Amino acid sequence: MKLSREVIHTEDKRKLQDISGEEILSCYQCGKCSAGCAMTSAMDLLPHQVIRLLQLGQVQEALDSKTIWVCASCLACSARCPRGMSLPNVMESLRSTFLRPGDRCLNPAEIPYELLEIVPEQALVAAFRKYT
Amino acid sequence: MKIGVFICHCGLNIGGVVDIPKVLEALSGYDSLGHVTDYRYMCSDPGQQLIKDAIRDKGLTGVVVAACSPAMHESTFRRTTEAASLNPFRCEMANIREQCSWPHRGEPEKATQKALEIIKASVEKVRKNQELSPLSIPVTRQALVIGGGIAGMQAALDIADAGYNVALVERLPYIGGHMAQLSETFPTLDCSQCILTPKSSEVGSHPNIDLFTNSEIHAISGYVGNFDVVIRRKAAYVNWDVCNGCGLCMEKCPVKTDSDFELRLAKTKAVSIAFPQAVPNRPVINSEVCRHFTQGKCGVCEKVCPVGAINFRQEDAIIDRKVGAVVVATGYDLHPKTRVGEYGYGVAKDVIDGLEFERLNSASGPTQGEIRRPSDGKIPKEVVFIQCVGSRDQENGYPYCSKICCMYTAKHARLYKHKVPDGQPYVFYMDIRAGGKGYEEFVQRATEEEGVLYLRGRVSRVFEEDGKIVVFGVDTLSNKKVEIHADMVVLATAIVPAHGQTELARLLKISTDEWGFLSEAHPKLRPVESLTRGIYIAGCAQAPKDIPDSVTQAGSAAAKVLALFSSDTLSHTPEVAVVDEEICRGCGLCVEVCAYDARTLDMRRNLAVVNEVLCEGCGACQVACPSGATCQRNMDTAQVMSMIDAVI
Amino acid sequence: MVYSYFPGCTLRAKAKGFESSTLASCEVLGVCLEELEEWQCCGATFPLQIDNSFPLVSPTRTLASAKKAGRELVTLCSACLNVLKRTNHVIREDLDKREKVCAFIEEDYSGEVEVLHFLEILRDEIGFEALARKVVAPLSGLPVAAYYGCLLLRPPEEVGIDDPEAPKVLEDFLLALGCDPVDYPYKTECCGSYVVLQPGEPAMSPSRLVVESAKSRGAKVIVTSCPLCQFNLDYAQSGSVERGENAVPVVYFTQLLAAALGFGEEILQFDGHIVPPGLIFQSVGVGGCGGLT
Amino acid sequence: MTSAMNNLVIPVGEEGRARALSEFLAKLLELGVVDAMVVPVMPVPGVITYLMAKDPELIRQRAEPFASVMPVNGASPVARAVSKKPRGRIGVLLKPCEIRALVELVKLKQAEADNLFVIGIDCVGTVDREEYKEAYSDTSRLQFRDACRVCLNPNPPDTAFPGINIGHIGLDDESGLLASLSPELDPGIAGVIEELGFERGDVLAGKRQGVLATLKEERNDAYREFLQKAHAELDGEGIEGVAKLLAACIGCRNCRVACPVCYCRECIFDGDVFDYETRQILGRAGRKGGLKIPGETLLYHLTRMNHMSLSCVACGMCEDACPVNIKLFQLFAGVARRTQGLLQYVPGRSQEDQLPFTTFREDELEPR
Repeated sequence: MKLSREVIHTEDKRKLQDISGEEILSCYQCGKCSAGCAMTSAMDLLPHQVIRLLQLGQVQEALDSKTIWVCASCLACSARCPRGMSLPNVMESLRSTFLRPGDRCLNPAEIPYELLEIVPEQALVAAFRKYT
Repeated sequence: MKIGVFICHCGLNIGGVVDIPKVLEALSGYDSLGHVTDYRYMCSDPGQQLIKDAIRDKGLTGVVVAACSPAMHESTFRRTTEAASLNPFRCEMANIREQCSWPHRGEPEKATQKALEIIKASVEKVRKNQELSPLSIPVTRQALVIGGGIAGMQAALDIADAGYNVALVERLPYIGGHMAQLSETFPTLDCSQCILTPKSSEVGSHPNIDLFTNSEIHAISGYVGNFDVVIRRKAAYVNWDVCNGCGLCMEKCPVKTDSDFELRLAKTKAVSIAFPQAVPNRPVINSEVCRHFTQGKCGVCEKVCPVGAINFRQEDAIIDRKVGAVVVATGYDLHPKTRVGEYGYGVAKDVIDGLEFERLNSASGPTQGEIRRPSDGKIPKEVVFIQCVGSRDQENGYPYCSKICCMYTAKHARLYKHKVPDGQPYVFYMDIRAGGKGYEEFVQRATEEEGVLYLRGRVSRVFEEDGKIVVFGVDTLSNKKVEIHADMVVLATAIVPAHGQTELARLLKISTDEWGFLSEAHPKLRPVESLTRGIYIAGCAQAPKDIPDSVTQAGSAAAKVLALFSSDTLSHTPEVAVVDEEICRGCGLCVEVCAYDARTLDMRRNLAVVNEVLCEGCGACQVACPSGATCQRNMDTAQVMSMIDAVI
Repeated sequence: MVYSYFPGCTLRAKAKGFESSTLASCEVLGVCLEELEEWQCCGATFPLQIDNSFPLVSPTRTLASAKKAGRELVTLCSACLNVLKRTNHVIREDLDKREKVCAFIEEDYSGEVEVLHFLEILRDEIGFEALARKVVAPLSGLPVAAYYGCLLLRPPEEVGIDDPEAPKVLEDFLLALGCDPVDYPYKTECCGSYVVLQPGEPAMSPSRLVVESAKSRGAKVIVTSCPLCQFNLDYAQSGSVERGENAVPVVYFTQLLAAALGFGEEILQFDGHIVPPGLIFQSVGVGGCGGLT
Repeated sequence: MTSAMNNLVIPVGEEGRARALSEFLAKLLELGVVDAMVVPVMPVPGVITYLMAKDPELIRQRAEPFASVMPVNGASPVARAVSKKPRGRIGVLLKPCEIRALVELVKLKQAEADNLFVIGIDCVGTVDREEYKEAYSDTSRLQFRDACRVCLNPNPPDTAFPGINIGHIGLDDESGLLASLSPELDPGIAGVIEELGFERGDVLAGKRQGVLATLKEERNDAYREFLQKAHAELDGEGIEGVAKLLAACIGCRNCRVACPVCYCRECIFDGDVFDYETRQILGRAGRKGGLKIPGETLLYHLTRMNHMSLSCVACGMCEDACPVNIKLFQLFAGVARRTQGLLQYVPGRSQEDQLPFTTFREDELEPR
């Protein structure tokens, strides 16, 4: 990885900070977020690793990660973050970066019918908010 | 002899391991014990009262306190004993904590047996203890401070302000040390010069401070309260008493040479004042480059000097002083970067060290404070800072942390960002150690607000290519190898003791650690004292430290000096070596082994003699003496044999 | 005690028992929940992008409608509470957003309404001691694990109805009903939430951890106040039920409340539950359990 | 080394080598090279003692420079005689082990070397005093003492003192005696001696090298064999072995008196350090079941070993002095060889070598 001003400070990264309202560099990589995350078993990158990639300007790599879709926005990380950073905001911003051009992550047609039958409405509303 | 034994539980420290009731029982039948008891905290007031009462009520003539190390509480319990009108040297400690309960935590039965033996041995010692009284030594109430950096200046000022004369000896022609070279200081970013120069001039004009710059310690002898110092003032070839510091000589001198003060970033003249605010503001001729000395011609300075101060025939002056205390504050140097060849220092011009970066930053420096790289004067847009160069590197440098680099690197990166807002600073670090007041916040501002990119990992290689400095590093947080094509690289090189410190320490007969830093008497409880009484240490001479810590330690050293000066005489422990003149054969083995120079041979009488003030009571001479002519007071061979006898 | 009441989407569909048990209990407790005349879905999640105010529109409408009713607004569902409270917070703190949203919905609202969770009514208005006195069929000795999840507690400064790391409102509530609250470390861990809809069911792993933790501490029932939590914890055990293994029913806290106040299954409405709660009530032999027996 | 020496030949006439050397020594006195001369003499048939002579005739007639007996290690009386710097220069004729002991005493400041003029002489070995007394006239019947049989230093060290070494090993009367003048010898004295007109002896010096080397090799083998035997007797038993060896000790302390490097004015064992109170002795006897009386003999020998083994020159006088025939030489030789080897110290080699333990090197006990 070659680092330079151009690599670190990209338009994508700037947008990301605008959407999330978070200063990516304020993270000092203590890892408390990852330590307390309930969803890490389904993640390919740990939450703090996503932030680290963003610090280094590697936005695309973060976007390619499963992690941002597995985050359940439970706020366990941000409630405990010593730097007051809201990782869920950053995750949501990454999702938005993907979704806003019109892409979607969840296709309603692909949800199994049996699940659709029993899942509470709240889950459907929330999921479509997050994934489409 | 009626001896009392007082066993301390030290909470659970001893009581939790040693079966104290069992020890008490075992001691009950022991020969001539007048009193045996225990208490949870013997060092507490009620504990001490217990001892006092027992001495009075039972008429004890000896006391054994079985507790912690004598280093911890011997003086406490001896005071207690004295308060009960028993000679304090009739009180001994049996160390059943550090030497028993702590190391034998897992084996209480053995610990109990050992505690009993240690106590019995101490009882045997006390049985033969003499009543002693402290020795008295006169004190010369003048101080010597070696080193005119911030620590030395502070110590000198504190002592001088208290009304005592101080000789401040500085090797360089000016005072201020490395701090004079700094631009701004962390964590407040106030200008180094602004806080230093008022102090320097105060030192320069203080009625109680005799300033010897351009001088070195030539010799020193004596002991606490009575040191004889020989100072060698090197020839400046300028009569400073006459010179008015006008600078004309410097202006007219035709010889240019590298400026030591500006490191390798600027030139100066063969006759020069290091920097405009230098104290004293007097020039020195560098005889190694001056044309008068090298070629026997020129002499322009002599001709232009309006007051006739140039004196090519000046010689080193030898000055004798008698002082009662010494503060050593000889400061630091940077680790020779040639030993970190992979970082390209000395090969690539734009690889510089932290002090050089300070000069680049300094408003009075070679670039008037603009950050311009040395090779072509361009403003660097990407700057890589590398920490731990030589520090925390057991194999290629030093195992210790140089302590200030994390902070000054954060400062450098921030100052750079202030001056080059569109530039990108990178910092390669291993951990960030920011343990001072306001330090962590300072570093966090660097990362969060100034956009300094911290990369956790050590740089492996630095080389020059196409006008760029290529840096191979790693970011262990993202597990990615990192390559940066930078414009400039700044190395945070390890701090090492100032050159010549080891030799000076030898002269002063104080010890150094394996890296040459001066050793303190106790790392926690006596951090500013050397093991030689009357010699104190301050600043980076002891270990890497920053300005606040140096100033704190200097003040503390000064306080120790003032405490020493608070009386005309000092008392010295009488537990020192004595020689039995009837037995001594004058073989001199004791003289050879004495680490404190406390032993000499009286050639006329063919006897070894003890200088009781210098003697630290270490016992080396007693071990070396084959005939037993030498012994420690209250630790003679017969006592030792009785103690052994009690154990085996 | 009259409050405005916001049911939200799920209580009218998949979580009917949550509402019916609550409303029945309220009558006994003398609480009147007056449903808002106009309400919309809260959106189920609070928007985390700061550049997009649109998701705030719907909850703000609900809040504005409550302002007109002039009472404190009570919710049952943790998600509704979370979204409404956070929206209220934004409207109070962020003038720009307030202006923007209010202009869009053509209402004048600046955060006047207090949003409360029904648990807060029980704790702060009625009081658990008073509640205990109303209990007619105490669930004596029933070991119950309280599951808070995330939405009731986080973010603490905007939502939290209790200490975010050591909440006890549900435990105190359970004590009032005569239950034995089971303490277990996973009570505030995330259940996986909406991730349940992701293919591969990645949310089931955290849910199972919660259930296993509660079970290992001896819980026979888990209570929650969030329909999604109820579903995830319940759904995570569907395999166990099929295999006939020991499973823990997951119920709404109001279902236990109604049972303790003497209501029967027609009020509790366990229809949609995967792990059938009635059997457990029988098996632990809770005496005088009203309609549960 | 030898090549740097100034080698001269002392011719041996019909009266034999003893008289030839005596003549040379008497000359040194006459010429004022020394003001007095210490030599071995035989006051009574079969008995050798040291005599300090100012009259050269006494030396000519009575000196016994080749007597193969050592009643006392000469370093002891010499050191005592010159413990203060004498007014005149005193010549002493000493065997190699005596010279080496004297070097140790100088280092320990027990002898003043400045006005000493040391004349070393080769020694192939000495015999027991009693044996000598009976059979001194027929030396071929005599058996060397243990210490001498394994002595590795039959010729005096070159570097010890700026004096003269007399060599006779490997030389017969026909070739004469070899006088090697130390390169550091005062040039004035060297000049006086050279004026005696002796021939150059470099060839002689070369000639005897081979003989010396062979002798040392033999001695080395004997030494190794001796140590092996000693080890076989002692080793594996640790301190118990030593205790057994010393069991017969009656605490007379004669070994200490005979030892040339045991120099204390008052030995620590003569002080009150080991004067135990009866209470203590009884206490200890109670704890251990019993105590050896006289006590402290083991501690005494160990202490002496601790004090002296580094300076031990292996002269064997301790063993000679022992009334109960304890094999002290065997013990000391084995221990000293190890301690001296460990600290790379050769006692008596040179005044320049520093005594171990007056110096300290961090690595001195590291395995090499």
